[in-house]
Amino acid sequence: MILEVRNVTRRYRLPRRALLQPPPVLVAVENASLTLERGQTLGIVGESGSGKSTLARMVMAFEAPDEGTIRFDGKDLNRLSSGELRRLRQQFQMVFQDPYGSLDPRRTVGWSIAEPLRVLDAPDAAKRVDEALTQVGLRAADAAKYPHEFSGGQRQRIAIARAIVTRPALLVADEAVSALDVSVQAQILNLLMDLQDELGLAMLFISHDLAVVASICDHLMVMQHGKTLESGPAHSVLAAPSHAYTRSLLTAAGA
Amino acid sequence: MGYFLLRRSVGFVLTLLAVSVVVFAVMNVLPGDPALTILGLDATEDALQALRDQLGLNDPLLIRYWSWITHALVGDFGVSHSFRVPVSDLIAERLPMTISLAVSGMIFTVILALILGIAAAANHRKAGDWGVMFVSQLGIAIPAFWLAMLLVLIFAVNLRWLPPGGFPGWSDPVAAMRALILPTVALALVQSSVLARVTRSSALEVMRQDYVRTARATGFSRQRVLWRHVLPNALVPIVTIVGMQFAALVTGTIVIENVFYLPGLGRLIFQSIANRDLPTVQALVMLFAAIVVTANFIVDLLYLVIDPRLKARA
Amino acid sequence: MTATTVPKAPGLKLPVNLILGAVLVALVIGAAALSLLWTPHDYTAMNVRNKFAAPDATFWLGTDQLGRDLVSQLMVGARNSMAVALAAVLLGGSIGTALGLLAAAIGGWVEDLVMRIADIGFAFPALLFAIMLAAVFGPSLTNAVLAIAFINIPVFARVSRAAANQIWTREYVAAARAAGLNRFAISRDHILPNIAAPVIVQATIEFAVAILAEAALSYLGLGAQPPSPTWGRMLSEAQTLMYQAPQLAIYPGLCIVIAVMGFGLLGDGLRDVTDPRLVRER
Amino acid sequence: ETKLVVGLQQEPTSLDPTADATASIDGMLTQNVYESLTTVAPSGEVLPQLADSWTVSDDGLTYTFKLAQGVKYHDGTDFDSADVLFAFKRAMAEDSTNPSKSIFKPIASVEAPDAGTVVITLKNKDAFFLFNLAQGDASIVAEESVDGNATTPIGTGAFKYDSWTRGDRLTLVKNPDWRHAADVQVDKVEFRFIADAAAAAAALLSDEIDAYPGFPAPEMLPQFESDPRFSVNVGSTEGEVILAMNNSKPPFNNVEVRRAVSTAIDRDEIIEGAMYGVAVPIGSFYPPHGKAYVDLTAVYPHDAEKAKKMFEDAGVAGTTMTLRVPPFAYATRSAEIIQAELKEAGIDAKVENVEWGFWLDEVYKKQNYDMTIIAHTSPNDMGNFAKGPKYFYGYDDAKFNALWDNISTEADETKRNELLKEGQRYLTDQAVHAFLFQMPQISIIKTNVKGFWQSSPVLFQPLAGITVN
Amino acid sequence: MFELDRFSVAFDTATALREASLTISPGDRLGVVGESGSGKTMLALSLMGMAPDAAQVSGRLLIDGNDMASASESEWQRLRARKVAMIFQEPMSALNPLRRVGDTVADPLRIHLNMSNAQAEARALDLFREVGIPNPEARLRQFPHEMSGGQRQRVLIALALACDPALLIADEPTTALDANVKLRITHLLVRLAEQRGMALLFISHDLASVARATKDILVMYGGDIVERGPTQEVLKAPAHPYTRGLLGARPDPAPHQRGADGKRARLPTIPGTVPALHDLAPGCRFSGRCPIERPECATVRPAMRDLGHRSAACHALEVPA
Ligand SMILES: Nc1ncnc2c1ncn2[C@@H]1O[C@H](COP(=O)(O)OP(=O)(O)OP(=O)(O)O)[C@@H](O)[C@H]1O
Ligand SMILES: Nc1ncnc2c1ncn2[C@@H]1O[C@H](COP(=O)(O)OP(=O)(O)OP(=O)(O)O)[C@@H](O)[C@H]1O
Ligand SMILES: [Mg+2]
Ligand SMILES: [Mg+2]
Repeated sequence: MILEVRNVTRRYRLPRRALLQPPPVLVAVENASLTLERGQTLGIVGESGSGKSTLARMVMAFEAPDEGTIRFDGKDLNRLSSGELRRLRQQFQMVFQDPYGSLDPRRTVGWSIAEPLRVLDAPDAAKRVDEALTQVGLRAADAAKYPHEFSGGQRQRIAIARAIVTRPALLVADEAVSALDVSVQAQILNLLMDLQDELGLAMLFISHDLAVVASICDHLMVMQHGKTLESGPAHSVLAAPSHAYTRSLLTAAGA
Repeated sequence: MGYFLLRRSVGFVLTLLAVSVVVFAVMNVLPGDPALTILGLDATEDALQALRDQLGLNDPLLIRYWSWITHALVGDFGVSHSFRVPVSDLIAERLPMTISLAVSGMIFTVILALILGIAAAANHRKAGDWGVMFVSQLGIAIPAFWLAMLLVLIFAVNLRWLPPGGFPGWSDPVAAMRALILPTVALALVQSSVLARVTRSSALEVMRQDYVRTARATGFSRQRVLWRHVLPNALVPIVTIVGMQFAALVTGTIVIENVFYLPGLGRLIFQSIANRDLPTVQALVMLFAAIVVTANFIVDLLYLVIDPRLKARA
Repeated sequence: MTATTVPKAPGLKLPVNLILGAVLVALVIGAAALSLLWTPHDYTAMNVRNKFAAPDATFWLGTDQLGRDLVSQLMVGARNSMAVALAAVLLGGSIGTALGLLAAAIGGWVEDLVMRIADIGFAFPALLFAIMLAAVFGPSLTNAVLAIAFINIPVFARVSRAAANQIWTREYVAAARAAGLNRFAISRDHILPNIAAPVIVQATIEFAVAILAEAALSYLGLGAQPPSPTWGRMLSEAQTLMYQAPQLAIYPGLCIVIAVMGFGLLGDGLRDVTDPRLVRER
Repeated sequence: ETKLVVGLQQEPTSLDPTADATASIDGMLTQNVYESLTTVAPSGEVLPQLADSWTVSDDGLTYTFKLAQGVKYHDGTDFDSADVLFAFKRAMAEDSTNPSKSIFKPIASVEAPDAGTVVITLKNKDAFFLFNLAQGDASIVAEESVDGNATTPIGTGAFKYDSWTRGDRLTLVKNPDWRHAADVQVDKVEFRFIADAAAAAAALLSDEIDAYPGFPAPEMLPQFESDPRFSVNVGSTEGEVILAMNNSKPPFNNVEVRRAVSTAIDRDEIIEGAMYGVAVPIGSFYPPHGKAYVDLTAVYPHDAEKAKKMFEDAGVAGTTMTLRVPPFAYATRSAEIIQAELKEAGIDAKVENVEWGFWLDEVYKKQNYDMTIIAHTSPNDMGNFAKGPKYFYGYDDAKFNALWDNISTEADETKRNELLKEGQRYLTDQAVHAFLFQMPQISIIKTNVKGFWQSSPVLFQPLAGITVN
Repeated sequence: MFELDRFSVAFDTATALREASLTISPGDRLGVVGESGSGKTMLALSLMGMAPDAAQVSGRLLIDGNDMASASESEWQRLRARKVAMIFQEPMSALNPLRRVGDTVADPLRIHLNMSNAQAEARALDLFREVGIPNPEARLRQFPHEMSGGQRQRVLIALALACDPALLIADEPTTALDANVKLRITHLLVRLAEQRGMALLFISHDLASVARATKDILVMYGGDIVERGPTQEVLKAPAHPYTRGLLGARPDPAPHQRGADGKRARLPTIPGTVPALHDLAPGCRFSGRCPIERPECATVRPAMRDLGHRSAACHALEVPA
């Protein structure tokens, strides 16, 4: 088991309405649990604001849960020292939603991809960058170019190359294909599947598009308003949804 | 919001406290004897000694600081060493001048900058834009005192439209406003140039936003889109700079008040530093610090007014 | 298959402001550098009886109030003023920017603390600080530079913090965190390059302020010490000669305008060519 | 109503001349708001003021003053000998902060036999006693009002204090109850404080002010001379501008070095460059307009080669000396020229322009300097050289101290003048300092304003005699 | 009523729309699909007279018979909102964050229709009801950040409908929304268009939404219109190889199981990427990626070929059965 999220809750304190009232609290994620095995993909679907990204941020240890634990490869992420955490980070990487915003516009693509390697002081960094670029279907020569010289689909490939360059065990993809059009989206999804087969990646795949999730996930988790509505093997959730919201999503996506 | 206010108030007090410690320390490591400055080169040693006693300069530093700060807490800033009147009176006398100047400078800065900045943005990459960029660059480069001299030469000495300096007070509002025109321009042109550039770039940024396109698609005229949709959204960075500029305008009065012989705080602090008038310098620097902090605070509050989204983040 | 959507390279069409700015800056720096090796006359050589001389073959721009060659004074002044302004802005700018980056990187009470310190810096009259430095170390150009650098610190701290806070919300910063970079590395590798534009613009503004601040300090005997001229000092000394010899104020004034505009235009131009967003737009 | 607007460079911080040395207090208030027992004419002659007349005992030690009758303070209280007694006691007291306490040093006792008479007895003869009594430091203030004088001055003079907007202006109005009120033409006098020379010029040129005595920028005179609206007066002041040397420290404890400095400097060039020709050179420490003046400017004629040789002989050639200069235009400008002149004579002078507080502390109080430039504005101040080694000159010369003793106790004017001449010659011979020039009193006055003094032996300027057309 | 005739939009570095010809009549519901960068938005903006300043426009654009291709900004201002209105892709950023949504909707009513404040507000309320914003009275006074994405999108629709336009352009109105909301918005647009007899130009790369929303479809690739026809027919039996590729790439929501080797089936894709628009190859833009490419494809631009009530531009066109 590569990832284990247990009873995680995350609250945000909202601004006080009045001076003497206690500040209202928004529960962004409530009592969420999930597990993920190597080489498997877990899809998380849910409407906007349902807490998908918050959960992803906690899995990435960008923020800590208020309650519950997140274990990566058996280690509690929030008990690690910052140095240990940094070293462990190469093991879990993330691909973001926005193919434009997730690459530093002032850095060459090669530089950005090599970034996680520099932290490791990897001696064969250049070679691994070339390799990663080839794996995502770009050319080694593209390393010298800047992000604005690429199309949206290509940038998403670059972001994926950066995420896999450390050969992580887990990839978190937060709406990684939502901004892409159908044919590019299909290419990227195929790429992710290729990588999974090749590297034995586990994936946490966040989307609000059921059709996309259906084509790539082994397990599925449906969220609404921070709560987990249902979860289970993808085919059973999709074939026999137990919750009305899931059903409505399915009807909307199908037809 | 309440937490925010509380945090800011604590910050405010701590800032002033730190300022007071620093000023006190600085003024005391400075060479220069207030008594000697007051009594001059021919003073005898016992006269100097007597004056030092009178001014309390012979007490140990900590005692002086303690006595000063405890009095300051109840609003008593002591008696000016050189003017021999309560510092608060001195400040009260001169504050209207400096506030008038700084406020009129601010108004001038903001109005001119918004007009020029928005005009430049509206004519992005056209002659108007280049013109504003060039003029504002020039405005930044022209030394304030040099501009002041030029203005006086033209408008006071040659054309005689406006007085060359001095401030008659607000009892005669027309005269007061006339007296403020030249100093205001000299003081604020630089700030205005800076702000015009900020306005332009921030307006350009906003003009790239989707909602500006929506507004245009709704069939509104360019002017309407600019003033209704672009400007309000461009205000956040503008207001940030304006807050800093208000502080700059207040401190900028030191030079301008000299050139236009205006009875304001700028000249007072200049004199007081030269005279080693600790109570006055101390109170004035605290006042400046209070103005700076308050200006920043007001800016933060303004954000909330300008941008309803930020209310959620305060 | 790597048909990227690189727009056709827009040729070597550099923006006008960059070219003009570079020319003006080169002019000023050139004059300053040249003055180290050569000036038309010894800039200290005075001849009081030949004061306010009109320009001629020997004195290209005439002489000043002590009969010194104006061209030589301006050249040496370029050197001194540039040194003051560049040193003060670089020093104050780097400390201030570092503080701003730190505030944005750590946030919380550290950010509050840094900003309150910046407030103190804002409120503290530079004059007082300059006098203090002069008192402790003696008056000199170096101390003027330090004092001016000091007033620059809070300015840059504010500007860079505001800009840095924005960049911290970008996804590529999150990506860098995911890559295992710590805050300082992120600040260095991502935040700093991406806040360069506002910081450079501020630097060009502060550059002008520094030249003039030196003049104000010189006026009190806290700046450059005679016989070294600075443009600011020349300008303030020419104040009372406005009616008799306006050229003495016009030339240094013009030099200041040229230098400041040069750096300003250069800064604008640099931003235009380095900001990929603006490049894309073009 | 006749109104006179006078520009002043310096704004005082207090309005009490008996507690603060600022010259502008005297310029505005002494002999206008406040009066003293005596006053002084432009020629330096001592005239009666609150004392109608006086007699001096034969031994020169006892002065009996008959006071003017019916005089009232501006607050309505009466003036009589008790006020004189009070004023002197206050100035002479142990804890007195009078800036010119030395004026009162010779006094043994002050008595008031009756309301109209005051008798002052001296310990030793003082040639300047009556002259000194005219100074603002010896103003006769009343016990009832003295505490408020710093802000609301109460005196007996021709003008009453009206208002003071700090940083801007001070207004006096005519005192209709003054003894000679009929002779006063001006109803209101407004002093405007304009420190910046360029601003002052602009104010004059745009008719904002009528007169600016003590105009600080000689370089601007051509502008006013060519303008028919103004008359420009260049008079003298009591201010000797000197290049002071620290006599207590090498190399200036060596008279030859000091002489070399005097030889190295070119007064004409300094006056031309720093004062635009508007100043009279001095060769010693005495004003050229004084009765006892001797012209010693030719004693050390400017000769760079000779000076160089003198420096070489003294073994200081090629050394660096600091010249710490206070922030006054006359000083900083002179410094630049002197620096160049010393360079010609082989001396590297490092000019340090310092701030005034710094100068007072480091140079004046701590004697931490090699050379400096300063104007001594007090009248009859040759006694500075007898102030001993602690004074910032660092000069201590038994011969001169004895000479000054004689001068200050010699009541006979002719003899005293002879002694003063001897003093001048001695100081020049010793080249204690390099004596540069007498500070000019430049006044720019509208042609329709008459009665301003051309030169001034004192710091005050009576306004009673001024007329405005 | 709207007619484009050999209309092109070109930049220094790219041709975003190449000689497009097209008519839109009242009651039409026309979908536009195509890959990112194929010129869909440029087509929409052209109909609004809002092509970027940097663009060079050629050809004719007739609105009610007037050629607007070179019309001035103020002439366009008169047409916008009343003749043609547009809702933009990104509901999160298309609303002025500093204006209450009620004011945003009331603005055009006051400006263009000279309504009083009260009238405008009443009308805005009606519009809010019409587009199905719950609790509309309270919503009028909210700021955009206080609303959900779907609600914001409805506000934008209300804004576009305010002045009763003859043509409503919706540029990817549902991309950012989740499936439920997407569906509801699509139905809303169709209903409104039908009720008002308004023409609808519906741009999307989501084929399912287009299928629901439109009667006819326009397929774009690389600045060219490559195929058009009745939506159902085109989707069922695409004529152009690109259209076929596009349809094939769409994932379907049925669960995909892993194969026997533990691997899952790949989605069909179109190989290669969209060509850069400055590679002004004279021929078919799709050449190089096309599975049925012929030698002439790279050099000769295929003309639109009429296939009864549909048409497509391809040299290798197989007339559909
Ligand atoms: N830093 C924060 N402070 C306060 N509230 C927050 C913060 N971050 C997220 N939230 C709130 O938490 C909830 C969940 O947000 P999250 O970003 O996880 O949603 P999501 O499911 O990713 O939505 P989307 O599909 O729009 O990306 C939202 O209501 C959001 O407003
Ligand atoms: N200002 C501009 N300067 C140069 N080229 C531009 C400009 N605006 C758009 N383009 C180009 O025009 C082409 C068409 O763009 P358009 O926005 O119409 O595409 P689209 O089909 O709407 O794509 P998407 O699905 O991503 O919204 C693109 O290749 C784009 O790069
Ligand atoms: Mg999210
Ligand atoms: Mg588009």
